[in-house]
Amino acid sequence: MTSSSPILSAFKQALSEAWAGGAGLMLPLGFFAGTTALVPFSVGSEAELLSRIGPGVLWLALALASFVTLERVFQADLEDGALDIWVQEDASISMIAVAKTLAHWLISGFPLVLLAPVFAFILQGSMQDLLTTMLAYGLGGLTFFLWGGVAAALSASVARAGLLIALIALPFYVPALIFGVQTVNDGLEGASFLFLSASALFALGVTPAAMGAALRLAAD
Amino acid sequence: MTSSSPILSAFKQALSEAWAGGAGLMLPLGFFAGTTALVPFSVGSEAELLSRIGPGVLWLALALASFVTLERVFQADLEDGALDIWVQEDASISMIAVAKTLAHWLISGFPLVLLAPVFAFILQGSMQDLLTTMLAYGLGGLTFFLWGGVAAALSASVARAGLLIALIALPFYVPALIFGVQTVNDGLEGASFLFLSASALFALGVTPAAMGAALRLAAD
Amino acid sequence: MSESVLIQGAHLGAVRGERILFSEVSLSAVSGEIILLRGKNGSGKTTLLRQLAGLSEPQAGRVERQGRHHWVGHTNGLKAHETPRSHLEHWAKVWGSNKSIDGVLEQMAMTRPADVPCRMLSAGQKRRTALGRLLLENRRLWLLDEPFNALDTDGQTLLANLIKTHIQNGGSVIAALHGAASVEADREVTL
Amino acid sequence: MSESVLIQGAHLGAVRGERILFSEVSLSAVSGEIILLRGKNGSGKTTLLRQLAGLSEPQAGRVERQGRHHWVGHTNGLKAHETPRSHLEHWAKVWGSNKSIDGVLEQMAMTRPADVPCRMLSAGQKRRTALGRLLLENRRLWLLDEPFNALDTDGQTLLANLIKTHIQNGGSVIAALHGAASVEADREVTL
Amino acid sequence: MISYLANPSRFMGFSRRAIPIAGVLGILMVGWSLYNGLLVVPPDEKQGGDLMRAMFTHVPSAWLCMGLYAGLAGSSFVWFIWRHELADVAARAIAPIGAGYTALCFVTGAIWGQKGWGSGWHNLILGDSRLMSVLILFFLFLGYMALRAALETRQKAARAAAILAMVGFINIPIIKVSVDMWQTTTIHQPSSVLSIGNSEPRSEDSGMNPVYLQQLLWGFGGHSLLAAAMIMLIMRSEIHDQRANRLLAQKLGGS
Ligand code: HEM
Ligand SMILES: Nc1ncnc2c1ncn2[C@@H]1O[C@H](COP(=O)(O)OP(=O)(O)OP(=O)(O)O)[C@@H](O)[C@H]1O
Ligand SMILES: Nc1ncnc2c1ncn2[C@@H]1O[C@H](COP(=O)(O)OP(=O)(O)OP(=O)(O)O)[C@@H](O)[C@H]1O
Ligand SMILES: [Mg+2]
Ligand SMILES: [Mg+2]
Repeated sequence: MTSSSPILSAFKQALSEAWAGGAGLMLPLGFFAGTTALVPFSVGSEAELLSRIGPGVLWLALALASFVTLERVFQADLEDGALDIWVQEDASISMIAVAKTLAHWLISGFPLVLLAPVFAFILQGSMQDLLTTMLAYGLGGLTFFLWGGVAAALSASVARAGLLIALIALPFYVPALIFGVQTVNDGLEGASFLFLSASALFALGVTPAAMGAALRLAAD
Repeated sequence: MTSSSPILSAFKQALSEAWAGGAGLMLPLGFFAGTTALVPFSVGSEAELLSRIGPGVLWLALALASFVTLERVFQADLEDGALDIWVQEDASISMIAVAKTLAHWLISGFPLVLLAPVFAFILQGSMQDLLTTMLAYGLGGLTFFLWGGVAAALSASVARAGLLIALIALPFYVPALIFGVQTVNDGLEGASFLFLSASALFALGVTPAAMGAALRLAAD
Repeated sequence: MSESVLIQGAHLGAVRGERILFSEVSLSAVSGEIILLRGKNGSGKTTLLRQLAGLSEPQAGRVERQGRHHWVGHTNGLKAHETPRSHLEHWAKVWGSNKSIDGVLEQMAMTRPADVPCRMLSAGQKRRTALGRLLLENRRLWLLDEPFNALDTDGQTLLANLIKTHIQNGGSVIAALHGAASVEADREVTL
Repeated sequence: MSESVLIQGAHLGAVRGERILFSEVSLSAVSGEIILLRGKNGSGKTTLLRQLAGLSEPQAGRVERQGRHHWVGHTNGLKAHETPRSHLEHWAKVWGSNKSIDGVLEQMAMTRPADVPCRMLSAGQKRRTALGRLLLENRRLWLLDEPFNALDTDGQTLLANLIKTHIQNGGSVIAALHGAASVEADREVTL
Repeated sequence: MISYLANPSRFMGFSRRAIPIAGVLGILMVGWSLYNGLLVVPPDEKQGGDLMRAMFTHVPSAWLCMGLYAGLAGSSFVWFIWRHELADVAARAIAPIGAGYTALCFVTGAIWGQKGWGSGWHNLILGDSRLMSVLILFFLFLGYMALRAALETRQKAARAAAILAMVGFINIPIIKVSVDMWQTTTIHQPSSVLSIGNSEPRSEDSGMNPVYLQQLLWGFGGHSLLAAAMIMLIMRSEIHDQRANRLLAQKLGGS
């Protein structure tokens, strides 16, 4: 048995799960657009202010999307017994968990990358360095979802884990957030882009083991 | 059979559910503190900027708390069969739903009222009119949770409803958000406080029927 | 509807997807009667029972009920954070019942795990807790969906006895069941 | 551990809360054997089975397994959005099996609801889908927790026959069961 | 008329003839107003020069998107109370068309406001209460469609979506009031563009050029007919899809 096929199947299953959640891509797009639209109401609509906080708001929306999406992922697996079957597979549960997390990022986090140009425009972000912005949202979102996945796995057996996941994950979001924001400002040449990539890689390296251990624990 | 006792019991049950969900009050307090702490990282830490957007950020955190908390409330009732029993009660399911929503607001939304003084200080908000601020967060949060409850009830049978709830609820959050922000600015004498109270009352009047109808539907 | 007819469903029908699950099903239960719903997996027993309970709107026909009933479905209706004791106390309060919770727990042989959170209970213990609700308040009609599931042999005898007592006291039971029944049916409805 | 011993648990023990559920339980299954776990509700059958499956770490003792096994627990492991077909296809792909999914669906008499999302299936149909996994790949050891639950009489016969065939082919089954068994046990372990 | 058409087969008969008529008439009227609006009437320098020609699409679509939401809520109400299947089919068909006109209203508004492009264009949207109301309306449509898509049992989707549409409708006055209040107290607006969009040309009595008004009305009538034709078209395909189910339901003797 090759080891890639379980992971690929897990990825596909999670993809169709995320997609089935409701209305495909319209939903995350609407979500990002909607949360962003709330901002002027809460902080006021002065152009100068909005352009200063605009990108920051998108980062918060991205963090929010990761909490909201991941809350149920592993908890549902635990409740419906799918986790039991996964845990007994030869393929490591860590890789499965990462595959699932990535699938959810692709559906719920990646759309922000696509929307970045539009939002950059509406929220007065600079239009100059779109590629940078998109890369930053991509890498940053990936990191958010990976750490969020760890938090979700850790709280899988807690009945209502929403706030808990947020609280656990927040500290781990900070580096990606800081470097992401700076990358948007400094462009690809700056050191911050390097650091952002490094923190994404680091998350990719560390989170699988953590998720796997947490899920084994949850199944026990 | 008196009609108040089922509602009271539902309230208490939901209260202990919310409390059990995670570490009691520490969790919502930590959540608000955590999300607020992310802000300087994402928009930069200039005092002047923070003081301008500070209160707005708290409003967004409140909205976020309502989504994250409510996502599972009715969905769990549906899955474990508790909803089936409630729906068959003489006491109207509407009142039960409101009682549950209020219990969750009390645990996950109300703490912001208690924290308002602290945050006002950290985020450089004005300390002058604390009572106003607290009232505004109280009434605004109540309204958020009530409309969020409608969105959660409507999507109770959707497997992973996080983003959907947020998208559905957003338009309904706008009035409370606007009046709430203005109340914090204008104080209790301004018209916005009246409007904020009115929109809370309106939500209290309209949402029960909607939640009830949505829950009956979910059980079907 | 005469005094002793507790529930009457007339010309009930259900459509799921593009399939007619059942149609023109009529049944009624008078006090003292046990009615068993029979049929293969997926034949519509649960669907019919939910229509009778008022949980699901019939696509055709109508249901009339006299008074209130108890419902124990496929799911137990337990919240993860509740204990058997707090679950029963909760519903006793909702229903304004003053039955002794300790008595009910004892009757269901649930004294030992009475204070263990439901998410940690064994499958049979969960079922027993849910069945304990039947004892909290006297209601003449019981609607039960495969109530013997997950019960051990003691539990099955216990439930069969509960049902017999209930019938003797003028109650009525409509239950979906597979296999040999531990209770004698007055009527069987096969879907 | 000799060649034909598929699983061996030695001196197993479980503690839950302040209660010793069981201790010093030893059991092993060789190919061709059916072992039934018996005991009252809450006696620890599920707990033991999960230890044998490697899902739960024993508080005492150790488990050795030879090769891989199939697991069907109290829960079915179906995702709400999956259909029986997509569920079986998914696991077939994970396990690198090339069994015909249509064949399995037919064998489990699930052809008709094969494309209905699992959350809409009846309890027995869900169970049949989960049991269908047993047919996807040949694994000699099956660990089953109350597998007959929710099945209709046809389904029970079907499963009993599956088990018999599996045993004849040199497989082994460890199952937790209540009441009269539809299969003959080589050994019973009572907790 | 409505109750006459509530019968699906009568509706099918009616719509078969009505769709081509309304469609063609609508296209002609829209075309006429566009022709006049784009090429014939003189530009109004005060309102953005030639850009103001977007008005002949913008204002009709602005009116229509609000009307369509009312229609959505109305048919949802009818379905919820009387369970006229057709009302649900209508609600379902109205939603995408309504969302489309809301989007059109935005795009044309943006074109109209292009003069301030770059420096403060976004501020037009974010700073103006009327535009914000339209934005919220768009999210209501979007939420409605997302909810319908997420619940795949048709009956369930219909009921849930109807509840949402009705509740949304009740809430609209409050949204309106709040957004208006919000705007008046927003501290400052870069005024040049907004004053045009906001105040001056708002109503006929403030002296709208009758030439414009006439084309606006042509445009509005045309777009209404066009929208009606599209809605009926979607409804027809919907009814075709559901024929199997309806036959089943009739066999059962239900509604
Ligand atoms: C995205 C941008 C815009 C949106 C969403 C929008 C929305 C609307 C709405 C909802 C109406 C109907 C209001 C009513 O009948 O009371 C309307 C009408 C109108 N809008 Fe816009 N608008 C936008 C941009 C603009 C711009 C840039 C201008 C002008 C420079 C403009 C000028 C007008 C005029 C003149 C009317 C007609 C007023 C009347 O009915 O008397 N709009 N718009
Ligand atoms: N959307 C749908 N499309 C097609 N079939 C559906 C749909 N929703 C439900 N069904 C079918 O409706 C039936 C529901 O049956 P129900 O749950 O009432 O069966 P049951 O008699 O209780 O079965 P069991 O003995 O297994 O509990 C199932 O056969 C299911 O496959
Ligand atoms: N934290 C805890 N404190 C006390 N008892 C606990 C705790 N967690 C689990 N238990 C007990 O452990 C036992 C678990 O039993 P298990 O689920 O293995 O039973 P089972 O034999 O499978 O029963 P069933 O026949 O009902 O399925 C139950 O009696 C349960 O009450
Ligand atoms: Mg059933
Ligand atoms: Mg068990």
